[in-house]
Amino acid sequence: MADLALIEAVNLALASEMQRDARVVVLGEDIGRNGGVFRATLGLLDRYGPERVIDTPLAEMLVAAMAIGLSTQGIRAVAEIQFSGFLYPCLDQVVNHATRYRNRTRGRLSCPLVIRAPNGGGIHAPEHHSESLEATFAHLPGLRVVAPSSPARAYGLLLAAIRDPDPVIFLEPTRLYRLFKQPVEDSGEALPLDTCFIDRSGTDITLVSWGAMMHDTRLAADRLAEDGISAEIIDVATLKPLDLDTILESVAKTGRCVIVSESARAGGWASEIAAGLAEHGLLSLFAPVMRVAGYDTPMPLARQERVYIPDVSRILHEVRKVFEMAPR
Amino acid sequence: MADLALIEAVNLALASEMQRDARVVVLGEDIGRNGGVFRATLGLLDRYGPERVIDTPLAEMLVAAMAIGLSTQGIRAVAEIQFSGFLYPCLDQVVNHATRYRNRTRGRLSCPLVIRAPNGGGIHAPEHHSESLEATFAHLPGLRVVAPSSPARAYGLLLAAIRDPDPVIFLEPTRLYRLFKQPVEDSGEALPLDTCFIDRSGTDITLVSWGAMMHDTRLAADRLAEDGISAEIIDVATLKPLDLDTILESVAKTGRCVIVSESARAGGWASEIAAGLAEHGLLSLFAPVMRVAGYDTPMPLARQERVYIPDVSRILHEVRKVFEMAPR
Amino acid sequence: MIEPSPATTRVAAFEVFLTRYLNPDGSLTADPPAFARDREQARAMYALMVRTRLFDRKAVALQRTGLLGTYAAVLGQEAIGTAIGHALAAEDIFIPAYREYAAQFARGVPMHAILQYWGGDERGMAYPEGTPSHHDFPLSVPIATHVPHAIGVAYAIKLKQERRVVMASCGDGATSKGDWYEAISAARIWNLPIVFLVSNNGWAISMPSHRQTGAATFAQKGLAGGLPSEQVDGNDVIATRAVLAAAIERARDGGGPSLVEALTYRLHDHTTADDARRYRAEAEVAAAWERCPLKRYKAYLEAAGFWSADDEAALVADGTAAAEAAAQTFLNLPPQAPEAIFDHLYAELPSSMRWQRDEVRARGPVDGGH
Amino acid sequence: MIEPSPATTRVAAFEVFLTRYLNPDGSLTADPPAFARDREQARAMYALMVRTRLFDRKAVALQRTGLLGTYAAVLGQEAIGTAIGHALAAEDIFIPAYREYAAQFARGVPMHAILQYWGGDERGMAYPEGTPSHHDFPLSVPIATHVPHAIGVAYAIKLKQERRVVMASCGDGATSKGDWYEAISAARIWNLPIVFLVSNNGWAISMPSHRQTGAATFAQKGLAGGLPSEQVDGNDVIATRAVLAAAIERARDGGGPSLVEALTYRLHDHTTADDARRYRAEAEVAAAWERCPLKRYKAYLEAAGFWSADDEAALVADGTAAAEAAAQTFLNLPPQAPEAIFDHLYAELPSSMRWQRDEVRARGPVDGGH
Ligand SMILES: Cc1ncc(C[n+]2csc(CCOP(=O)(O)OP(=O)(O)O)c2C)c(N)n1
Ligand SMILES: Cc1ncc(C[n+]2csc(CCOP(=O)(O)OP(=O)(O)O)c2C)c(N)n1
Ligand SMILES: [Mg+2]
Ligand SMILES: [Mg+2]
Repeated sequence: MADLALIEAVNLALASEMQRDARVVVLGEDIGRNGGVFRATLGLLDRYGPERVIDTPLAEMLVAAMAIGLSTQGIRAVAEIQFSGFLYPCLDQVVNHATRYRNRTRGRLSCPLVIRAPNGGGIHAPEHHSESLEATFAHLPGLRVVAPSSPARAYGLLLAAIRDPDPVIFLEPTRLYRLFKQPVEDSGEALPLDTCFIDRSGTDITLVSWGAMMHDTRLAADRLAEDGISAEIIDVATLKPLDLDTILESVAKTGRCVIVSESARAGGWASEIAAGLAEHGLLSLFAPVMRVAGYDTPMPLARQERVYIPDVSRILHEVRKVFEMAPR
Repeated sequence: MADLALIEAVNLALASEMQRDARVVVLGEDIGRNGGVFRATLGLLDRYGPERVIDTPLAEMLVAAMAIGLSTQGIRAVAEIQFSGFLYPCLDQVVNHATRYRNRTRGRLSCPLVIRAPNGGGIHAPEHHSESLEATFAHLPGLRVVAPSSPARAYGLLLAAIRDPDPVIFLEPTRLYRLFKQPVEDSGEALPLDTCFIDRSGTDITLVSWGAMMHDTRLAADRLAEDGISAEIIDVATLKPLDLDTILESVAKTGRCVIVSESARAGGWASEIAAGLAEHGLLSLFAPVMRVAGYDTPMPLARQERVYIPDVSRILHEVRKVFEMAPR
Repeated sequence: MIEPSPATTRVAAFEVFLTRYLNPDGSLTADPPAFARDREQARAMYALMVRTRLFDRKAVALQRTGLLGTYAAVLGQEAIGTAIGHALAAEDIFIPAYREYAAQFARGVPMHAILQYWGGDERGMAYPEGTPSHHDFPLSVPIATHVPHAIGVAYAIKLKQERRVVMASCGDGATSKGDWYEAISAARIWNLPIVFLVSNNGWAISMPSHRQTGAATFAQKGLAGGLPSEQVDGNDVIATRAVLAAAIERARDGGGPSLVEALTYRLHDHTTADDARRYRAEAEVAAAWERCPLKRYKAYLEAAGFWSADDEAALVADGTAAAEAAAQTFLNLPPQAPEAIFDHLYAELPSSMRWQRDEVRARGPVDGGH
Repeated sequence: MIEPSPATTRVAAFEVFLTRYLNPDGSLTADPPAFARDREQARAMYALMVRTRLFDRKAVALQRTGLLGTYAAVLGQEAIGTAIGHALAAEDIFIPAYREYAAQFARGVPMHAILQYWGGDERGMAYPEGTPSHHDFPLSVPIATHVPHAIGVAYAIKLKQERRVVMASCGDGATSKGDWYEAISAARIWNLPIVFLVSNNGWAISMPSHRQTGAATFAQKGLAGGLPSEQVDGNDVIATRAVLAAAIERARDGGGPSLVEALTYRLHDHTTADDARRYRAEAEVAAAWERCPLKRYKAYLEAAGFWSADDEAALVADGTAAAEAAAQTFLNLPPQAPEAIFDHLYAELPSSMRWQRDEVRARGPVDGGH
């Protein structure tokens, strides 16, 4: 069992599933000889050849449309978009076709495809390279949206995404690509696609997050533990469809909830979770549900990105507010 | 003061502002001789000529990009997209450029533009003609999103949108285009862009809605009045930036809230409002915040659209639940 | 428009050709291809055109009497769909825009399914098993967005080493969209077996095609992707079938993608929701009727001795009955259950969504469905 | 590839020309235009190329030592930006991609502003008042998305009856995107005063341009929109300026839009975040150095008696100092206040958002900014 960084786990999952299933192809810009701008597809061209490792022209709409066309023919298309900020041109194809062919043909055609993209900031990348797109996609019916927060989850969830019979948007936390390593076994075992992970058990407050922000959330929980506060952490790695039940169960136990996400606050996926709590968890709540999120500004250029991205201190700040309003 | 249908009020606002401000141009598909597929631009070509009433090629991305280009040169570009389902190709331009030029050039360039589109279903239109896009846009920083619910508000808010120095997405309720008339004066007076309207005052429950669903919400409130329940109705016509304060004040008074919207439930703008209540209104709430929304499916074809779109009975159903949980 | 000078060299040159066998009066410009001299094939093409026109008329009538939703008529463009239907092989894959009923009928889509679609019922896109249409794509409304699917479909064909061809069709207006261009631009990179068809019917709703672009032909847009690109008289079913068949067989034999612009005319309003008198002159329409594809082809058939007044009467009677029967089938179809909106959302409905289906099921039928 | 037959007529024909005045060795193919025979103009062009190269080298060095973020070098493509800078009039509007520093310098963007941009500071896009750049567009990263802005900008120019021209530039890869095509397709409808420039530098990151499309030239993509379309040797600053100037003046005089493909070569990695050795042969790069635009133009200048070794030494000294000074200015700039992220979000920050600005202000500077 090798120690892998998240990007290596992605690479392993791709290679592993291409080996196992000859129907799997990968496509995208610079994914062949170059191995992708983050090297997620490193080595795949040599192992599986240019027919299954497809360098596309520079056209994201086409990449999505091509994945759709491939997937209707029983090919398992796994597309890479270089940065999530370049996913917008794919949206029309995803919402008007990928998520609908099964429905509109009453099951005759379907689109078992995955679109992968690095998501979020924090690596001092150039303009337009650090956006967070999960809420935009998670609002779309018929889609699955996945955002892993660790190498092992990236591996298992990517396998699940590729095997899933429906379209999946797979948003990889750019900031975690090489931040830490973890033992990852090439077991070929997929993780479930519609269950939250209880990342850490606790009793006093529920911290909900996903993707790169899970890292800061874990650090914040460490700090809380030092103060004797026991935080339960929930990793909503499968954002859509949302497993609200696991979150409700946790809040039923803790009575407090802070949701941490990097995307712009207004209309972010944290709002969906908070709305679920306002509807189904109201009686369990001792305190308001706080959202720690990006501000309602574009992601600033690199020098100010840390102003925008929530960090441990902002998380702790909101947690403290919660305990002020509802002391233990 | 003429009695106008909502589409006529839109037409009046366009004509009125083109008359007043020579910088205003309209552009879009079939808006010239044809007057637009819903006739929003009827008569403008004859009055203001083909230079200011621009029939574009069939390319929505281009329409958005052209509006951006125009607006950077001091032209007030008002673009029409024929149906909101065709707004997706505009999104990349809106998020990556329209909302950012001011910010990224530190105020040197800006985009005072409006993109108008009919939004929502209920008129038995063909496939892809009945979608609800407000949440997708309202999540984007730097944008304004407006959704009028009556002829008078359409007139006043469209004037405001055109005069606003920043980009505005103006989503017109297709279903209300010709459903009822209202006296509308061509006063040239704009309505405020970041304040909710208290559509009807009440004391027992707050009903929050916008756009076409305001109509059903009003009907539901009529029915509640028959049962002696006094509903306050809030029209969130200016969805983004969101005036949460007005909603909070109302809920502080009523202690109960149901939010009604047509778009898919998960990640809809109703969720943003509910999240705001979970954070700032928790102590006022006697009962869970219920969302009445479209299901998490694509808008079905015409025969099933009424299954999807919330109606009075669904609103009343949720209101009843609220009063069961928190009786007066 | 760039003048050569001592400092310039010519690096590329292109030509665009137009093919026509039948003049508007039915006379021939050149010897017709074999299929047009084959009595049975020649008659079958005419029958499909006429049946399509009768169907079209019925559909418009249903809409006018409130029994059908908005409908996009194909009046005047029947030759193109007929040519597609006859040129494609059963195993080929058709990715149509929304007016190609003749081709769809040829490939096994029942007439009532088209009515069902425009009548607002998704089941109209579940084309029957055992027919070529079963692997075809459904009608596409968001203009041009279906065209780039051809790239993926054709790539899959190559990957599986099949001898199949993809045809992706759209209108003149559609060629302004980036989706269309991205497909055109990419197709030759992998030398994919695709025929891109542009039915230039002169209009995109109210926009005449000469205001859609600065290009003199729509065919030349294919040069942007290095595609063999040509025009055909789309109201000449012989030429259209010949040109499409050549492009299809070239693609099948590894010759790669190409583009065909078929020149035709939309004799009807854009859809039943449109009133073309607002924006175009009656005289233009009247003149276009002179170029009607049925009329000219019938003249050819009669001259060739392939067609009689009795044949015509029988075909019209039969076609009218078929359209009528389709209407009846459509009108008598039981409605879908309300909860059918969840049936094919995902392969399996996620457990977190079951309450939504249950809620719909519990409510039962809703007013305003029809 | 379509063979004429008795049933075909030719309906359109196109040619694409390439212009070159300077061979790679600096010899002339034809008499050069007047500006190249004017000592001062000829020298100014060279100076801009060299200063740009020295700036570029400095920027890469700053990045390599951790003082700058990812940077997109323009090494080898300096002639194009120089030609743009000299061909555009002050009142014209430039909508650049992200490698056109030479043109930007010519239009008044200070060198340190480019460093600021790649250094992660929005203020690097607030080009100075009183210079042509003040009304230009900033660098654009989402490929091709800026190109269709030219349609709106040029339409505004027409509306205001100004005699200005818009130049929108991008790379070869960008021409695969629908955004680019939609602009090309539309420009001639209104006969807009636009010059579309494609800097074909052989690569789009790791994709060689011949794998980007099936078209033999990028120039021919302009035929899709009916544009006069041509190639120029983009490493020949004389030819590039001549061709661009002709296109610009044609546009200014009401002659409408056109497309220029400038052939060049990216001598550097794609950006400092890229390692081109992964995907391209060193020999190809070495061969490309032989076509270096500076080398060949310097040979021309020397042959014309416009340039001496002393001139060269003075220019290099001065350019090095300028790049150094720009680096210092950049490194010494005070940071923006954290709450500056709200400063230009809207013309006025909506009241509902003030708490966000207050929160940021209250927190003060944050670790990890730099
Ligand atoms: C993306 C998109 N934009 C706008 C429309 C509305 N619309 C439907 S048909 C049409 C014109 C299409 O013209 P063309 O491609 O020439 O096809 P035709 O209808 O003439 O067959 C338009 C604008 C649409 N369906 N999709
Ligand atoms: C929409 C979009 N997709 C992908 C990228 C990542 N990317 C940056 S530059 C580039 C290649 C551009 O090639 P080209 O247009 O030829 O310009 P060059 O870099 O060669 O000057 C890519 C794919 C991007 N910036 N924007
Ligand atoms: Mg047309
Ligand atoms: Mg390039």
